[in-house]
This record gives sequence, C-alpha cells and structure tokens, in this order.
Amino acid sequence: MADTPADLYRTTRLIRRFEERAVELVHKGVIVGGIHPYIGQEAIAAGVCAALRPTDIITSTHRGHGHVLAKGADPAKMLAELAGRSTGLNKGRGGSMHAADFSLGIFGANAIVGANGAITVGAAWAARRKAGGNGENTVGVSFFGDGAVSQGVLLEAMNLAALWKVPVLFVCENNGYATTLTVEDAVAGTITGRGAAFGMPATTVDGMDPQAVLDAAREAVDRARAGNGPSLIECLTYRYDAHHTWEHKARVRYRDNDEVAQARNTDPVEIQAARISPVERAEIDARIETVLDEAVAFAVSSPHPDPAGALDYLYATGMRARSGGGW
Amino acid sequence: MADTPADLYRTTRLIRRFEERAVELVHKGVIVGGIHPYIGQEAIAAGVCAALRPTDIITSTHRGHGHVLAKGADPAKMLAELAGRSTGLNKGRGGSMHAADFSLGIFGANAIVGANGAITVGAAWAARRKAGGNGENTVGVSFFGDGAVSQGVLLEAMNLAALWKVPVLFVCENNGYATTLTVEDAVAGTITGRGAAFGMPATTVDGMDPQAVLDAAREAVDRARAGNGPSLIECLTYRYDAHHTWEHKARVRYRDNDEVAQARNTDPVEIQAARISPVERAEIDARIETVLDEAVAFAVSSPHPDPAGALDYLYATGMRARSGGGW
Amino acid sequence: MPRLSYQKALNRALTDELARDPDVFVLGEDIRVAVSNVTAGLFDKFGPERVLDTPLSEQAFTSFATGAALAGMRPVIEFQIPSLLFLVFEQIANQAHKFSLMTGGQCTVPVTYLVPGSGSRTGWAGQHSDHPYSLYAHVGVKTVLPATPTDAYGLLVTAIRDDDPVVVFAPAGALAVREDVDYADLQPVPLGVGRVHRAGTDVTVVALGHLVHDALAVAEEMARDASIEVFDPRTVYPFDWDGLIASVSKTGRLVVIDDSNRTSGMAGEIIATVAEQCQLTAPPARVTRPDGAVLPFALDLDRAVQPSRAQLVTAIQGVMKDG
Amino acid sequence: MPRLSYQKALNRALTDELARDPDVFVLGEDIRVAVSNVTAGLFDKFGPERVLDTPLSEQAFTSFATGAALAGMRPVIEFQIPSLLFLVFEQIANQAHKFSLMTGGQCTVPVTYLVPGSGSRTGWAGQHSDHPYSLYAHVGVKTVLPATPTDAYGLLVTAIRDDDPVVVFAPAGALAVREDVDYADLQPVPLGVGRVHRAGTDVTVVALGHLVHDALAVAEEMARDASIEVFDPRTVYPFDWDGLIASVSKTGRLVVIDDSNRTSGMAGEIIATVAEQCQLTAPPARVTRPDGAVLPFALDLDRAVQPSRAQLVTAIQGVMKDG
Ligand SMILES: Cc1ncc(C[n+]2csc(CCOP(=O)(O)OP(=O)(O)O)c2C)c(N)n1
Ligand SMILES: Cc1ncc(C[n+]2csc(CCOP(=O)(O)OP(=O)(O)O)c2C)c(N)n1
Ligand SMILES: [Mg+2]
Ligand SMILES: [Mg+2]
Repeated sequence: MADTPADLYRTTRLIRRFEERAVELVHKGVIVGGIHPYIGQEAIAAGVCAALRPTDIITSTHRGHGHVLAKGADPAKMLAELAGRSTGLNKGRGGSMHAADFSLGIFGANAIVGANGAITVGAAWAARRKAGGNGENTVGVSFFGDGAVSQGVLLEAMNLAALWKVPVLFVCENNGYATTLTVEDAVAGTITGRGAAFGMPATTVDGMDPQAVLDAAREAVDRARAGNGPSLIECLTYRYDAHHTWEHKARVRYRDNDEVAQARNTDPVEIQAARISPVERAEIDARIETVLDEAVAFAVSSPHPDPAGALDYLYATGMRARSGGGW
Repeated sequence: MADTPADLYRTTRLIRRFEERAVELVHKGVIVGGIHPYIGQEAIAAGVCAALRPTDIITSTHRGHGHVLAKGADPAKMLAELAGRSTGLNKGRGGSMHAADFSLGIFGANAIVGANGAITVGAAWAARRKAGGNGENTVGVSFFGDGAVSQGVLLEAMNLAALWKVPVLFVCENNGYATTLTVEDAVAGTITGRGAAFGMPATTVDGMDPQAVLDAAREAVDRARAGNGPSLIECLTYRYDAHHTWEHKARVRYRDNDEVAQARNTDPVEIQAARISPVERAEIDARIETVLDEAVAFAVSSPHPDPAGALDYLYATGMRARSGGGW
Repeated sequence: MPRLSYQKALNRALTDELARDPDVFVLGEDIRVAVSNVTAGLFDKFGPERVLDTPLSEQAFTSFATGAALAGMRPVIEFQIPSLLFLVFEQIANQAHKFSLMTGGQCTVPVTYLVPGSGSRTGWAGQHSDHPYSLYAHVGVKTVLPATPTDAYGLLVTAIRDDDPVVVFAPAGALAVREDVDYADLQPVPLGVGRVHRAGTDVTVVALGHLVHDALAVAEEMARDASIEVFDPRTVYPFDWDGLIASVSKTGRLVVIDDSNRTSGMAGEIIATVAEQCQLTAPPARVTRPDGAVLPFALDLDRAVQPSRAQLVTAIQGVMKDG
Repeated sequence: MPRLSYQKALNRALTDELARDPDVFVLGEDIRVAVSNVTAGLFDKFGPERVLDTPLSEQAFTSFATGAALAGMRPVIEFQIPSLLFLVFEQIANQAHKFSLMTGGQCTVPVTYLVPGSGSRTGWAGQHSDHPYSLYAHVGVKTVLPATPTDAYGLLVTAIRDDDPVVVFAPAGALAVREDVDYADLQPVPLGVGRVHRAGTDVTVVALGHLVHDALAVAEEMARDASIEVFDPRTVYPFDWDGLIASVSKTGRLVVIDDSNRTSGMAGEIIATVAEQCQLTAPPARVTRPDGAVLPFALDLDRAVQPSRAQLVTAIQGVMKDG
C-alpha cells in the first residue's frame, strides 16, 4: 500500500484538484446533473485507502469521487463517467453517484444514503469464503456520512457485521450536516455509541488530517484482517463546498459564510503538504495537473454512448426487455 | 391506575387463564390460524400497564394478547376477535395479531416485527400536540421482543423519540428466542446498549416479577410524563409455550424440555400470588373463571361476519373498491 | 391574471391547509430551508411544531406519521426523491393502508405523501429517476398525479383532507409548468375525476402526469390528420373509469402514454379495463418505459428510455391506420 | 413412482444446487431447524457456513446477499412471510436489480429470493396474506410462480443458476400439491416458457400459481359446455408472450385468473398485451383480488376476497356467451 507522507499528499491533492476540475465542468455543462463535491473531506478517503490492499473492497456514497480515486480508479475514466461518455468507468451508465471499478475492489458509489453498508458486509464476508476462509483476508470498507447513521439498514448491517465478525470498517464522515440538517438535529446520543451498541470498537478521529485517519484505519484494518471483526471510525470533517452543485445557483441558507471560512483554515491538503518538502510538493502538484489535463482532454473527447444501447446491461444474462414504444 | 398487589395478580392471572383458554379453542378449531401464546411473560404486560393511565397509548406485537388485556380490553370481545366474530374488538377483521381498541388507547397489535415502535412515537408525539403541549401528558408504550431489536425501523424510531424527547417507553420482552433463534445468535452487543446509543436511559429488569416490572415502568413513565423523553426497559423473561400453536403439531427442536421445565419453576403468577392472601387469591381466581366462561360463551355464540361485507372499512372514506370478480 | 407555477401551487396548498386546520403538519428532509422550494416560507409562518425537519430515517418518520394520524393529526410528508417510496413501501402499503380494515374501522390514517420531482430529473441516474405511481395504485393506496398547477393545488388540498393515506406524485417534468389563474378560483379537486384537456372524435389519448403536456403538443401537431381527445385521469387510483369509457365509446380508439414500466403499469390497466368493457375499432396501443427500466446516466440514454412524443405519434398513427 | 410434494421439490432443488456449486449458500430466519420445512436437512448436510440463520434484519441480510453476489457467490434467501417482500423492496428493486446496468455490466447479482407460502394461508390475516409477484414483475425483477412440484424444482434450480436476481414465489395454495415423478426426470425449467396443462379450443384460461389447479378443476367441470385450454406462464416475468398469443390465436377467447389486486396486476397486463396483438371474438375477462385488497381475518371474509372457482366459471360463461 502507498502510505508514505508523499503518497498521502498525492492522493489528497489529486482528489482536491479533481473535484475543482469537476466543478468547473459542471458549470460548463460538460457534467450534466451536477455533483456532490468532496472538497474539504479528502483526508478521509486518502487516509483510509492508504491502509488498504488492492484486493480490499470499498463502497461509497453520493459524495464518492474521493473514495473511488483513492482506491486507485483512473481519473480519466472517472471524469469520462461523470461526463457520461462510453469510455467512462461505467460506460456512462452510472455517473457521479454510481462510479465503480470492480477490478479495483470499488463496488460502487451508491445514491441511497446508508445502502452501501450491508452490501459491504456481504461482499467482505463472501470474499473470505471465496478465498477459502483465509487466503487474502480481504477487508471491506463502507464510507458514509453523518446522515446515514439514522438509516435503519445501516444499523442492521453493523449488527450483522459484529455478530458474524465480518472484516469491515464502518467509516463515518461527520461533516456536520446532512444536506442542511445539522448533526445535533439528527443524532440523539453519539455516532460512536452506535458502534458500541453492537459491541464494536468505535473511535473518533480528526478527519482533516490524512495521517491521523491512516493511523486509525490501519489499526482497524489489522484488527479486521486478524479475524477480530468490524470497527467504526468517526472522522470529524467539514464540507467546504455545496452539498450539491445546484447550491451554486440556488443558494440555500443553513450555515453562514464565517463558519465556512473558518473551516477552510484547516485544510487537509496543507496539513499533509507540511509533511513533505516544497520541492516534492511542487513535483507532485505538477504531475497531478498533467494527469488531470489529460483526464479532461480524454473525457471531453470521448464519444457519447449510442442511445440504441440504452438498455444494454439491464440483465446480466443479456435478456432483452420489451421496449416502451407502442408499435 | 390499578397497581395494588392484588391488581397485579388479577391481571397476571387473567392473562394466563385467557391464554390457556385460547389455546384450547385453537385445538378445538374455534380459533383459526392459531396464536402466539403469551404464557410465561404475563408479568411484563401486567407490570407495565399498571403504570399507565386509560388515556395512555400502547402498541403491541404478534404475541399481543397480554398487552391488550392488561390495558383493559374486554376479554369477551377479545376472544370473539380471535374467533373471527363480528362482535370482536375488530369486528373479526383483525384476529390475534391485530387486536385493537382505540377507545382504550390500544393502537393495535402488529404482525410485522419492530413495526409498532415508530407508530407509537408518532402517536405519543401527536397526543401531546392535540392536548396543546401538556394537558393529559399522554405516554406511549411500545412492546416488542428481542428479535425486534435487529429491525432497522425500530432503531430509527428510538433515535427519533430521543431526539424529539417523545414520551415513550420501549419495552423489550427478552424471552431468549426469536422463534428458534437465540438472542446470542441475533444480538451483537447488548439490548440496553441500543437504548444507550441514542442517549436514553436503558435498564434490565426481572421480567418474571410483576412488581419489579411495575417499579421500573413507573420510573420511566414519570420521566416521560415530566417531559424528559423516552426510556428503554429490557425485561428478562421466558416463553413457556410454543412460539406459535403450530408448534403443538409440528414440533421443531430448538430448546430442550429441561430448559422449559426449569423456566416454569419461576412463575409470574405464583410470584405475585405470594403477595396476597390465599383468600383474596381464591376470590380473584374464581371471578376470573366466571369472566372467562362468559367470554368463551359470548365468543362461540357470536355470529360470523357476513362475507358480503368482506371489504367493509377498506377505505375510511367508504370508497368502494372494484371487485375481483370477472363479471 | 397572475402566473401560477406548479411548485407555487403545491406551496400554496400546503400554506392554505396549515392555516385552515391546526391538525395538519409537515415533515421531511430539509423542508425548513425548503430545498425543494415546495415548503418555502412554511417554517417562518408556522414554526417548528408544524414544520419538522427529520433525520434520514424515512421508514421511521413515515410510520411516525401513521401514529400521529391514528392520534388525530393530518401529517404531510415530503419525500426528497421518488425511490424513497420504495424504501417506505412496507410502512405505507402494509401498515398505513391496512389499519382501517384490520381494525374494523376503528381508526383513520389521513397521511399525505408528497413527492415533488418524481420521474427523471436531468442527470440523476438510476436510483433517482423512478416514477412508482403504478406500484401504489396496485396496492390500492390512493394515488394522485397532477399535470397542471391548478390540479396540483386542488388535488393536494383534497389529499390532505382525505381520511385515507394518499400519495401525491408531482412529476419533475411538470414542475416548470405555469398557468394564468385567479388565485380566488383555486379549488379542491375531487379524487377519481378525470379531465378532458382537449376534445376529439377519432382517438382517445390517455396521458398521465407530465405526459399530458406532450400529448397536447402532439394532438396539436397532428390536428390535421386526426381529431385527438386528450384524457387526463389526474388520479391513477381511484381512476375515473366512467370518464374514460365515455371518451373511448365516442372515439373507438385508445392510446395510452405512461411513464411507468410496461409490465403491469397503469397503461396496461387502462387498456385491460377498456378491452373488457368496450368494443374498439382498432387495437389499442401504449407508450411506456420499457420492461424493468433502469434509467442510464448519460442524457441521451436516459431520454431514450422515457416515453417520447415521437413514440406517441407513431402509436397514434398505428391505431388510426387500423379498423 | 415416488410421490413428490411441492415442499420436497423445493428442498431437493436447494440440496442439489448446494451440492453442485460451492458458491451457493442459503440464509434466512429459522432455516436451520427448517420451520418452513423447505430447508429441512440442509444444515446437517452443509453446515453453518452455507446455511445461515439470520437475525430479524431483512433489509440488511437482503443487501448482504447482494454484496456476497457481487463478490461471486450465489445466495438464496428464504423469506418467512410474503409481506417481507414489501420490506425489502428498496434492497431488491433499487439495489440488486440496478447494479448491472448502472455499472455498465461490470458485475452480476445472482441472488434468489424464495418465498415459501405466498398468498393467503389460513387465518394469518391482513399483513401475512399478500401475494406481491405483480410488483416485482412491474419493476422488472425476474419473477417465478411455480404451480407444480416439478416446476417448483426446475424453476428454483434455474433461478439459482441465473445471473440476475430472481424472486421465487411458492404459493401457499400449491404447497400441498403432490405429483408422481421419477426423481431422475427432474430437470431445470427455463424462465419465460409457459406450459399448457390442458389443451382446448374454445377459450384460453391463463391461471397463475396455485390457481392453475383451480382452473384445471373448472375446465374439467365445464368440459361438456366448453373446450378450455389452461395456460400456465410459470414465470410472470419474463413472460411467455409467444406461447400465450399462440393459444389465444387458436381459441379467440381469454380469461385470466390471478391472485393479485385488480389494478395493474398481471391479469391486466396479460389482457392488455393480448388486446394489443390479437383480435378476440369476445371481450376478455379476469378474476383477481379486488382493488387494494386487504385480507380480513375471519375465514369467510378472507375467502371472499380471493379469486374463486365460482367467479372463474362465471367469467368463462361470460366470454363464451359473447361473440
Ligand atoms: C435514504 C435516502 N434519503 C434521502 C436521500 C437524499 N439525500 C441525498 S444526500 C443527503 C444528505 C446525506 O447526508 P450525509 O449522510 O451526512 O452525507 P453528506 O452529504 O454530508 O456527505 C440526502 C438527504 C437519499 N439519497 N437517500
Ligand atoms: C419483520 C418481520 N420479520 C419476520 C417475521 C416472522 N416472525 C414473526 S414472530 C418472529 C419472531 C419474533 O421474535 P421476538 O421479537 O423475540 O418476539 P417473540 O416471538 O419472542 O415474542 C418472526 C421471525 C415478521 N412477522 N416480521
Ligand atoms: Mg454529512
Ligand atoms: Mg423473543
């Protein structure tokens, strides 16, 4: 696993710049439907995924670009997916909220809050079985937000994972808001208390510090690999940008600018940058710009999928559905 | 509220004998579809309901006879309901798993495990509003089993209740099994831990002792009435009889007879009987037999509902549905 | 006369009912800041007791509303995305819908489930583009699908006042519709009464929700070739069968355009009921989503899966050709 | 020849597939002691790793199965009651069903959802008597409804081997059916291929699930008055439209008996598709549950709400009278 300070910086910075580029492409109309920017929360995806192996499995959320990139997805194919091109990770069929790359253990972003938890538990449990009970000792990671801890199915999934000692990390990205709802108005008790209720270790870490997240994740991953079951990690973080890019047009008032400005003073990219040399940083930054320039060029120059294939992949068996046309 | 030792004995004994009569009527074929006998768990319904006012609201489960009787339902109408007669609480439309009497705050048994929790929270919240924020200070009680704590919607409901300080008691009847599944194979962590996760007081009490249950319930009810929000009470109990009367024919092996025999040595009826005089007990017992004789007579002599009215009450507005017949 | 937008009509219906009846309250996600616009101003006007922002616990707050209704209130739930109606299917179809019969009429469950932006919104992909009104009609929950601002106002008001659970789908494709209306003319619209938007003699086109506007455009386009009657049931359950039969008995031809999947969608029901009761001069036709449709993200693919005007034109030409 | 019961057929299919494919495993409630009988003996034969008793977390274990399938296994979930298919509607219709298209074909979700005892069981009342196969057909999840032991065996085997999610409803009304079969003759039955149980020339009766046996009894009863062809689609989605059209083209008359609610049930879909494609000599008819049916507890009322032989007879007489 790539987990040096430089690696952490590279991933954090890549996500930041990818998202900034993606937002531009939304404003340009290249990305239709908008995105949920991950800007500000990069340390979590970077830190957690640095503790993982290529064979490990992750699932993500509506705010999933960071996780998908941190687990190793090609930024070009990712951007092509956001632009709905046939060269995209999902051949343009999924878009921002469903980006997946099963070859890298990325079992997909998910547009339904809290839905990915149980899927991760099943996938991690099965990966063990497939490997004959030991083998790769695959670990699964489910990323979700503070809003998701109020979803029953996620809490059910935590119980299953703890009960069956499934090697899973439940990573809660607590950015203080579910769209416009504050954590205080959503969560009675505590988030870590939900993990404790099911008898799993639950800790809170500084989600703005890639290294702090990595350390916590590594401990939980080792525990899971050793067969000691799941853990919950609550990462305290903040969303710099809009809940979704529609906010850029239709401003909704739920947090004041000072709060945002204040939060921006703690920047995961800068925190991690301070741990490498300016020279190294410059090299990495330059490299990332090149990668993203190429990614954008690749995405915008890629073909749009043929409408004739709109229902391709609907059934894995290739079964064709009756069309909706009358005649 | 009727909460003297004699009252507690009367309710406990009434439920026991009602259930024994009901089981007989199942075997006789008078009650079609069978029942989930409450025998062994009577102390919980008796103890909790003794802490309630007539205006308080309860919801129940598939194993709901005890709760419905303890809250004051007429045993005759209850038995008529189990026998599917038009004189039943629900006019024969509901049966064992849906018995309700809204005039007594009995918002119904429910056949879906864990489904009643959120309904209770909404009802208790609304009763407060209707009463202008104080008035009767209605309290709601949701009874459920150990199996229900793995239902997401119930956990969601606990969070809502705690978050909004809704006056509700979550009463978990932990009888050690969900049908044939042991609590150990179902619940990671603890049941009380689930309440604690949402920041509500959670205690475990001896669910075989009516007085112990009443004491715990009274504390939680006072707390709720005072506006301090919900509590969780885990009552440790045991189901003497089958999960459902189908077990009487199709024996399934999931607990051995010694375990059952052992458990029967601790009998809520006897525990409470020891707290009143033999004379008083004899009077109460005799009275209960009379009541139940009359109840059985009433039920079996009551008319079956007219099939022509099979869809009556389908819509509260009286809207008639298209029939299923072809012509 | 003022221009009334569809969204404003929903907002006005909520405002009027909250003002009229103290038992009405609204709950949902981000409704205080009114992310969907539909609840704009309600929090300031009616306060925290009657406008509740909920955690992301759709199942619990849907049954919370059931409980509140059983205790005498009239909750209105706003759902942020249409597929949430899958998530709470148990709570509506198996709980709220069944209480009245199962209790022998002891209680009522007057809850309104409002889905502003049902169906495909641009670029929201597979899990945010569903239009599950046929599912609710099938289980027998009253289901409303207004096409115009005045019907949106009138049907939402009626839904809130109805003593049974009612699902109100406000199609994303209709939210932009505006209408010149005198606010004083806004009235409740009864459930189960359809509306003929355009009279015709050759063929009856039944259009659902936002597709009413496509049907009207097509009818206009084809006016020279065929006299097309556009029938909008407005509520898919209960359905105005008498109104439909009257129209089809006159025209003898039937085409349905419906944003549901094909198999066992409303279009199928409409054709089946007509087939049972009328002799048509030509086989009926329907334009729907394909069987088992999942909307792909890429816009061209998304559009290719939705019922289109071109398909409607072809279908109409098809039934006109026959008989 | 041995008598094969429907339940035993399901049990045998599970046993054979567990033995044949190490990726197959079974999970559900009380399946180790086999409360439903369907999983009898599996725990002893295949052990705790392949026969899992689950907590009462249907939503989580349904998506757990989705995850396991994404990782290459073939889970079979047994659901104890039919309305649980309401509770997990999101997990099947919005998750398992959509993964293939949304990921551009990167994965498969070969999960089988088995519901032994769907529809009304005697005296289980409003929340335990549902038969939601039309709902799953509507959203496009492969949906199977075997009427006989051999079809139960063959279709369950096929469902487990299929690379898409498949729901298998085993109607309570068919569980008691027995058949003389040579076990060696048990074979997989393909999805989407119907079966003519009885050939006839006057009218095609399409019967679903357990109602096939009622239809056969009625056909026998009425043999002197009409030559009735009994068509059993066996799978409601995909549906054997060619087989149905062939039968109706021959008879020119159609009656459908279906244990779904009337509005937008499978019977409506069958009538609609036939109306689109065939000229019938008489208007078609269907026998279904009423709109929005909730089954009352009292046995006479429960029965009154279900499709009956008497209704079928009347419907057949009706279509025979016409044309
Ligand atoms: C079950 C469900 N409910 C509601 C929504 C609509 N929605 C999308 S994102 C979101 C907020 C999620 O908040 P959180 O989990 O904290 O993640 P964040 O957006 O803060 O990253 C909501 C309500 C949804 N997609 N799924
Ligand atoms: C959601 C749901 N899942 C499964 C069932 C079938 N079922 C009925 S009772 C029961 C066991 C319930 O156990 P518990 O909650 O402990 O209550 P107990 O029967 O022990 O009183 C099950 C699995 C159901 N009715 N609802
Ligand atoms: Mg958040
Ligand atoms: Mg129990």
